[in-house]
Amino acid sequence: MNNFMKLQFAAVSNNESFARVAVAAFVAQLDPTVEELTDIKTVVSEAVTNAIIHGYEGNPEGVVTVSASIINHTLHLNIEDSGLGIADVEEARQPLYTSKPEMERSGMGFTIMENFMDEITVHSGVGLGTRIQMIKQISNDLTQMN
Amino acid sequence: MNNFMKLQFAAVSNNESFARVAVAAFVAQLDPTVEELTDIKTVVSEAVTNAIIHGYEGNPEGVVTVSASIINHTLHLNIEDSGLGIADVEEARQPLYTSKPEMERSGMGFTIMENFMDEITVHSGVGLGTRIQMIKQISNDLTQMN
Amino acid sequence: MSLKMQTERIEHTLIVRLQGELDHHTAEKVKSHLEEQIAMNTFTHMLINLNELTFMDSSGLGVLIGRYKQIMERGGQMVVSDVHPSIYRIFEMSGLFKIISVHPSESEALASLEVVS
Amino acid sequence: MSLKMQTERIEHTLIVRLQGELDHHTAEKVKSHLEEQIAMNTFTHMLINLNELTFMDSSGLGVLIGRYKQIMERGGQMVVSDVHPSIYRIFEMSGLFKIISVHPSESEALASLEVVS
Ligand SMILES: Nc1ncnc2c1ncn2[C@@H]1O[C@H](COP(=O)(O)OP(=O)(O)O)[C@@H](O)[C@H]1O
Ligand SMILES: Nc1ncnc2c1ncn2[C@@H]1O[C@H](COP(=O)(O)OP(=O)(O)O)[C@@H](O)[C@H]1O
Repeated sequence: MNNFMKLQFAAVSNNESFARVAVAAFVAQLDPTVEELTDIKTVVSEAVTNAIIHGYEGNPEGVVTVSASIINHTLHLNIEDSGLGIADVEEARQPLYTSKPEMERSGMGFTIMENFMDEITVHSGVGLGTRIQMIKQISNDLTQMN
Repeated sequence: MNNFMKLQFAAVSNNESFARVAVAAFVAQLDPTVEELTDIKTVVSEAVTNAIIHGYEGNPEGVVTVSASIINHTLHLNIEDSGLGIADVEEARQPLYTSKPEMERSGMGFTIMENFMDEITVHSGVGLGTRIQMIKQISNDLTQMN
Repeated sequence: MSLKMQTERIEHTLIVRLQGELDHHTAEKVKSHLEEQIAMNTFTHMLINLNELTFMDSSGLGVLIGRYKQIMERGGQMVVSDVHPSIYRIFEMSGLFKIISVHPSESEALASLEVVS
Repeated sequence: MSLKMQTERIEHTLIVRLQGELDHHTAEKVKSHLEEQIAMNTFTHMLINLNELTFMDSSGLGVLIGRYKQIMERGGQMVVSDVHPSIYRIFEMSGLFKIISVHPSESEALASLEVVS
């Protein structure tokens, strides 16, 4: 069972929950466990929030793109912005590192993405925007095959 | 409060419920009534199903695009495909008219869209695909303004 | 995936209880399952209980009308019960009420049929 | 929109019950509301009950840590109760357990505080 979707929306915080629900509804066709679904929603929330806060620094003109494809029982999830980009990706990925402590950011976004997904690749550069590619295998319940 | 989103996905029937949920989650920010939300879900279901069945005739390579924008308390909803198109739009919009009676289509899709939305415009032509533009005012509950 | 179906035979009637969302995707399943029942069984009437149907669009109308025709052919009647307001409006628009009678509850719908047969 | 907050004062403790989804969008509201309470009131400790919190991401961690710091500054303690498994994992990853103690229920969390003061 293969499928794909691509979602674009304005970089406003209202759309964080919208993006979570949309991705969860798309992934539902794989019959994920509740835990898998929560992991995916959390990861979407982290990356979309980062695009809004860090990528576009709150500029509502920014556009966030979330794309997802299902290949057999694997979810490929991409979340990207064409905002400011990240100068030092390795530093950014450190647990507790945040460039915006004054906004009460915890610096745990990347750590959560790494823990909840099987693979994550970060493409970013100053002025080039940021693209987060993630992969997660969804448990294959054999009784549910169709 | 203004906002927009654009959603693209493979023309497979699995995505009908996905499209409904995604649009409903986007519209939720307007605090619609349950009835308004059901109307919108139904209309999305009608137009997306038509794109899949009639526009692409079941070809899963087809791509359906759903875009929605919120301008004040008005929802602008566009659903389009680049499939076969409609030769005679006026005939297609007649209640009970269907070109696929053998598939148990009821011919009520356009009638439902017309009834559940405030305005509908159909752009279509043979070989040009189909774009349905719809508008609906969402009741403005003054106690919920933020 | 998001539609469940339960059937029960009472005297001359097959009761079909639909639960979940009835759209083009799930309509296929409902159609083939009910056609199988119609082919195999000797019941006369069909009662469709929509109490737990949370969503239905015009693809649902198509399946209902399709079954209505098959049941009519064998001289039976088709009735529907427990129609939610949102689905009621679609029934109204399509003129379905002219051919399929709607009852507030399953027991009332059943009573209407058992009087007939 | 999708987050509700209820507060209750018991002795030296402000109990905060969160309901719904705590993300960046709703965190703003929680932060400003709790900062107001901290500025106005004379309570010492804060107890956050997460029993009805259905979703939380790292923006939620940020609000909790921010309030923890303010409560520490006035010599109080912050405790949390009723943490769902999915949120528990995020707490674990961040090392939050080292600074904020977690209790299975609101009453146990409250008891732990009232012993302190
Ligand atoms: N989309 C993005 N665009 C620009 N910078 C980003 C983006 N995502 C993350 N960053 C940078 O990486 C840092 C760490 O991100 P993260 O681990 O999610 O923590 P937090 O969002 O709490 O700061 C951010 O503080 C920011 O500097
Ligand atoms: N996206 C589309 N592409 C091509 N033809 C379409 C499309 N949407 C509708 N049509 C045509 O219009 C007719 C009426 O549509 P509708 O009222 O939704 O009824 P139904 O889908 O039950 O046939 C269809 O039978 C089809 O011929």
